Amino acid sequence: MSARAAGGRALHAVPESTTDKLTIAQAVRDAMAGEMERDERVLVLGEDVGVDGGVFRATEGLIERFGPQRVIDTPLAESSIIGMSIGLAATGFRPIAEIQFMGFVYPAVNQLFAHAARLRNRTRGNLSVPMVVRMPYGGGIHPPEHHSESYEAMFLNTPGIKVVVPSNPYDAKGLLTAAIRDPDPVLFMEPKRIYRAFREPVPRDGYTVPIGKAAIAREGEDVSLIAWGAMVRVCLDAAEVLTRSDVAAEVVDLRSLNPLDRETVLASVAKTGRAVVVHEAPRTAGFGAEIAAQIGEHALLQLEAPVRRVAGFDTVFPLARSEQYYLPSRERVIDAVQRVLSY
Amino acid sequence: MSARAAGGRALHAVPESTTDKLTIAQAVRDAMAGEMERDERVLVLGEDVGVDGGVFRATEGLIERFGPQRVIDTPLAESSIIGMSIGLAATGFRPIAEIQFMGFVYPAVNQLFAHAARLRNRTRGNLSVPMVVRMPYGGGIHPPEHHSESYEAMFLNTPGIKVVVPSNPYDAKGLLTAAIRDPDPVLFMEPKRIYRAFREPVPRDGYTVPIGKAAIAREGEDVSLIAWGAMVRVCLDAAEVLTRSDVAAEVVDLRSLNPLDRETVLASVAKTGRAVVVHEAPRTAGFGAEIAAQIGEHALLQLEAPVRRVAGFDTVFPLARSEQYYLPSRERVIDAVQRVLSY
Amino acid sequence: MPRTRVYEAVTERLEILDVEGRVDQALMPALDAEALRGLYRDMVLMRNFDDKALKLQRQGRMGTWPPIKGQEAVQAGVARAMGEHDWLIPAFREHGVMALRGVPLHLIYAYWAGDERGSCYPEGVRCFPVAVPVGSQWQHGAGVGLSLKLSGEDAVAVTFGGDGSTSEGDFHEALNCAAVFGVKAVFVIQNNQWAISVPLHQQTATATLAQKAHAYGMPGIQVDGNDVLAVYVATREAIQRARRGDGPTLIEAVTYRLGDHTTADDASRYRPEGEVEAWEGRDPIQRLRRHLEGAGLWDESQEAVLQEEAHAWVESQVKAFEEMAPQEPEAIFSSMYAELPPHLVEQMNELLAEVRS
Amino acid sequence: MPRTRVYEAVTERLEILDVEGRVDQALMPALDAEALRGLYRDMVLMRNFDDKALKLQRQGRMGTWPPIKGQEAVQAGVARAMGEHDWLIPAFREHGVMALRGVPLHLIYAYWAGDERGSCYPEGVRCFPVAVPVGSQWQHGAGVGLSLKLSGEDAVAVTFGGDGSTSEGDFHEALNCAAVFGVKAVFVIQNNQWAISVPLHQQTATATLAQKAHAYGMPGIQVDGNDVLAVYVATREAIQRARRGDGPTLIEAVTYRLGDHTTADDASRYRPEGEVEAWEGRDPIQRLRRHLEGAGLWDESQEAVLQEEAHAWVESQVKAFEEMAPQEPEAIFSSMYAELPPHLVEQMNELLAEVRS
Ligand SMILES: Cc1ncc(C[n+]2csc(CCOP(=O)(O)OP(=O)(O)O)c2C)c(N)n1
Ligand SMILES: Cc1ncc(C[n+]2csc(CCOP(=O)(O)OP(=O)(O)O)c2C)c(N)n1
Ligand SMILES: [Mg+2]
Ligand SMILES: [Mg+2]
Repeated sequence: MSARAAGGRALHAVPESTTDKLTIAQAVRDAMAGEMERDERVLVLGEDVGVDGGVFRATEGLIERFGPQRVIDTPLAESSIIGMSIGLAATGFRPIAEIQFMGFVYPAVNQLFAHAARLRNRTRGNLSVPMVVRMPYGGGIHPPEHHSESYEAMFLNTPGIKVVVPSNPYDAKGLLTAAIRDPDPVLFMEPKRIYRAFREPVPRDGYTVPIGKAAIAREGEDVSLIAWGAMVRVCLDAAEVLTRSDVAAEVVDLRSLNPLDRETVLASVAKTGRAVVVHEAPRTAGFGAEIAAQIGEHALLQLEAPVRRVAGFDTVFPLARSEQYYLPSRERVIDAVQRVLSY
Repeated sequence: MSARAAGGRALHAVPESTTDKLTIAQAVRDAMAGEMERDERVLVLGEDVGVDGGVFRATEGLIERFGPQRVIDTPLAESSIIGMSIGLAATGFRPIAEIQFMGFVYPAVNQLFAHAARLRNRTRGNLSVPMVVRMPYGGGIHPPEHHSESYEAMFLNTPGIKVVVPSNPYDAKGLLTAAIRDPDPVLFMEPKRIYRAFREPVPRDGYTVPIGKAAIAREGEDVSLIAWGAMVRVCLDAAEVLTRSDVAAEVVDLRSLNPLDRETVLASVAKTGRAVVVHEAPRTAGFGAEIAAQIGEHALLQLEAPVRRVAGFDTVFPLARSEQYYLPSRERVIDAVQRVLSY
Repeated sequence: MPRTRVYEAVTERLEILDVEGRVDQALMPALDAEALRGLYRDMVLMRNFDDKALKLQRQGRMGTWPPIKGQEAVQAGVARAMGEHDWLIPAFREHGVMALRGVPLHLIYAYWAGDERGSCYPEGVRCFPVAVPVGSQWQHGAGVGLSLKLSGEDAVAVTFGGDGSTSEGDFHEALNCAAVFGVKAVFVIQNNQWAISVPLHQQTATATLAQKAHAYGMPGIQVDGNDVLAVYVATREAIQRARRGDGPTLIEAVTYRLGDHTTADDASRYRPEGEVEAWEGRDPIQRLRRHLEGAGLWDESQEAVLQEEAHAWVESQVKAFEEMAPQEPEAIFSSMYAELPPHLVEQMNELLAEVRS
Repeated sequence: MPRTRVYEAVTERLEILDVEGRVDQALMPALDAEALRGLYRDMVLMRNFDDKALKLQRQGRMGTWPPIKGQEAVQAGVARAMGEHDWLIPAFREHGVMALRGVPLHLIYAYWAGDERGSCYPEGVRCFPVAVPVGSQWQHGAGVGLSLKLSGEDAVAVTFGGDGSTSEGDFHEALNCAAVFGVKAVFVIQNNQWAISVPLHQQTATATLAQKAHAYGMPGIQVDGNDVLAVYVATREAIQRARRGDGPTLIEAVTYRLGDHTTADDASRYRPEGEVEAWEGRDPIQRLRRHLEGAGLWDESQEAVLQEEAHAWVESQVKAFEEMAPQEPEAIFSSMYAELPPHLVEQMNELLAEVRS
């Protein structure tokens, strides 16, 4: 069975003729362009998203097509980008805010957590914040300081903001489209390391990949590898290598971290009895802990071995020359699998 | 055996004559006053810490004693409070910064996480940030919005800042003294709900409770209750009630969340085979997940039942009139214990 | 041209009604007797419901309450200068202007008593909920102002904040962005001299707060905030400017918090002797009353009727507030998202099982 | 007094050396020939090491590099106005001033090549490491300035930031606090007209950045940032003021980023035609050279010697940088805390086991 056949995409199969082969970055742009076309309330704003087309070119061409009233270069102020988006969203617009790198989201967390995440609840539904916050995250591109971070855990302990992460172009377009149409704030994390790593057919028309549903990126019976974003590919690579030692690893691509598709995770673990969670963020109090805790809680008796976590170390993300020591690698995943198998 | 005899305090027993009976709030003040006396590099700064003595009176009298050069009322700017403290700490002072409520720490997280947590590592030890950040946290006092939050999880997924939480006056003074003397940034969380709930003897002289060591607040053989701050008392209460049904609960007071005293946690679970983790923050991706994950990882075969978490719900902390629905209560802890016992 | 002037900064202050009740006729707005009496009535109602809240709090029937006593002129002046469709973005000490903009008083009470439904305003009331994190609301005001500019709607966003809130980064970012985008917004600082225990001179080294507008390239003006007419005129001008598309304005209204910071505070710990008394002499309500009486527009019997009306209204609102059935426990979940995700359904059921057991 | 002025102030611009190399004698600082040649030399060295970094980057021997080409006068002028014990708090485009303040060039290269040891400066070099989160460093400058005020040390904190960084809340908070506390600090904006692709007029609606000082009650001055003498004079004055205890100053140095934002950027995508060429005509280095030549203080042969010296120095620094042994893997752990906690020991051992296997 192909690495993808069992994945979410099979559900959304479309005729070849209506697809383009796109990278993740292109699929992201395509989703925004499509939704801006479809709904004039949709706006894009952020640093360098206009004339420059974004530092990763994810908004390239949008200002030419939709004009500077809908593709807005903001001053260098993350708290304003989110704070103004709240004002826009609460009064009828559907802003897509870009934070240039997840490493620079900190100045915006007050607006995100104290307001965007709470406005619906605070007003008992009277006002809401239909907003998407896009941000490239994660390591692997050897950039300067603060450009490689993965801060999802703090969003996941802060109720009110959905969190999604695509691992491939099809999901990128479908999840982002779903996020833009969602009535609540959605954090859309973009795995910058694989922005243009590969192309896949992506339907030209708009479609959604539902938020809250994981995908089985590869089926297997021996161990469940649970990951999201760029780490899904690392797991798929590891799974491929593991076939050589006759180990059939299943790869669960969470796609949505909040809400979490616990059912799919537990079903996979029920089948394999073993789980390895893989993420880039520091290990301690990373979202891997939550996955491990939930598996322990709901599948204790099915576990043949402790859930292992392959994660970043509890250190600052290193500068470029030491990056390789930090990031979870295929080898580390394989090593963890071997440990859970030999437990 | 008394509820406290086996605790950390036994190790620090001091002659009665040199102690005062203090509340947690007083013990906090006492620690600051003692260290300011001992080391003139120690400063206090924050909103309303001077003339007003702090909104919880934790800095009361300090400005009279040490003057406005060492007890500094700042403008209303949390990012400045931390950012300036970094400048002060890196050049020879030992600032104790107060954030008025943990709910208002968000504007400061960029300075805390992007700088305070990293300066030593970034400069390979050349500069460092010997700073303490005090903040009242947690629910139970029926205040306005944003005054009840517990945001420790994001600090624990962000390496570089130690995190300690006292549950009683003795530890409050000892841990804060240790934090002030620590060469690295320490977040000192103060359980405002029990600021003045009770008094205990606290030595007049300076002493430290080591950072990174949990305490057994009560011994027991049947189940381990793992908590910190105000939840320790809830667990002690539950343990007391549980004796009526002949259940001997052990209460582990973590005291330090980073570094975590895994050894003590695992030793307790090895003894009891059952664990319940209790915290106020939302359940998903809270620090309880990390504890559960570590127990699962290191003690899987010793577990007689899944680790349960009694935590806040994944909602915004409610306003005063619904607070009781949200906060972990003695009853919820007892219920969780009964479930792990009947698993 | 070695040392040249590249910018000249001037900041003005507007006053119309003085402490004795005399007005500057040249600046006097064209308000008829009814309108003037209306402003007076607005302020009296505020004073009454604020007093009542303090009483309720002492009786344990109210949560922490931030009093507005002394700041009624700013709130009435701004509210009455606003147009029907304008948005209000308050901080947390704007009960007066909120009430005048249509937020039912019993909901204001409910909010401060700890009931989220207090922030669910009736259809058509264009008002953000209270913003407790100091300064954060400035950004929303800039965003709503941008929204109104982009949509072309004939409305303006009016945002409030305190003197203390001008020290937060959000104040700066919001005003800077508002000016860059030329949004339809007015920013009103209620400079009541204190941020809890911190006096203005420890909050900023500037002579005025209005001059901070020079950092944004927007007009800034200081008004006597205890002079309801000056507040009204300055706000009306600023709103007209924004409505015309000529961009935002910063207004500093100089006033004074006659009460404690909140019911959890004891201002006598930090205030210099005599300060409160001095400001009581500049009471915004008495000032307008003197003017009305001098002009033959007000007398004791009208006052008695008004006090009676105020009392009745406040009591009816207290009743409406106290008759609200408690929120159901599930309410803590039901507005988290448009649709409840499975884990919240599960948690809600846990809670319901517990509550019902 | 109905409509009165409550604040009046001006913002000035200082220029001394014009594009042709002529100086305003009245404002000319008392610098002897050696000092003037020194400033020229400083700038030439910067231009050389910056060029070299770009070459190394193209060859894959350097990481992302933010060039300083065009901004040499700000950096030399400020560095030479600083006293021995003054602290430097840079943003990320201050390699020039950092080098002049004693940070070895090979460490600057190492940092931008991705080696943390590049921020471990030699004993006695009073300099903060590069701050990548835009605007965050302003706060550290205020804090160091407060530290120097409290300790009574005879030193001043000089903090740098870009035009874009003035939009961040941290800029505002830091300058406001610095003024309130009267700290010993100078804040220097390198206004190079662009924040990546965002031009100044989309960053702020003000006519100048210097006028933002009016929001803080501190002096602000604009200087021609391509005029090393104006930068020097304005900085010296500001440092003296701070040293005297008279509080902080904001300096806006108007300059231009002749290169791309970084080696990861392509500025031709967003810059208007002819802009770079126009600013090349205002090159800070050529300007001082014209002056020196006109005054008979510089000639071709001196230039040749200097270029030779610059080349040799830069090459020696490249060599020192490239000869640094790679960091050990455990280095990612060893400076996290003064003492390694048990979980990091465990993780370090995991890594070492893996690396050695
Ligand atoms: C970000 C933040 N920090 C601290 C607080 C605690 N706090 C509440 S009100 C207040 C003072 C506000 O002063 P000001 O802006 O002048 O408004 P006023 O209370 O005078 O109306 C403080 C410090 C808060 N609510 N938010
Ligand atoms: C908080 C933050 N947001 C975004 C970025 C990405 N970024 C790096 S430099 C830059 C532009 C900075 O402009 P300016 O302050 O003018 O400095 P210059 O690059 O011109 O020297 C941006 C947006 C960042 N480093 N930090
Ligand atoms: Mg105030
Ligand atoms: Mg710039």
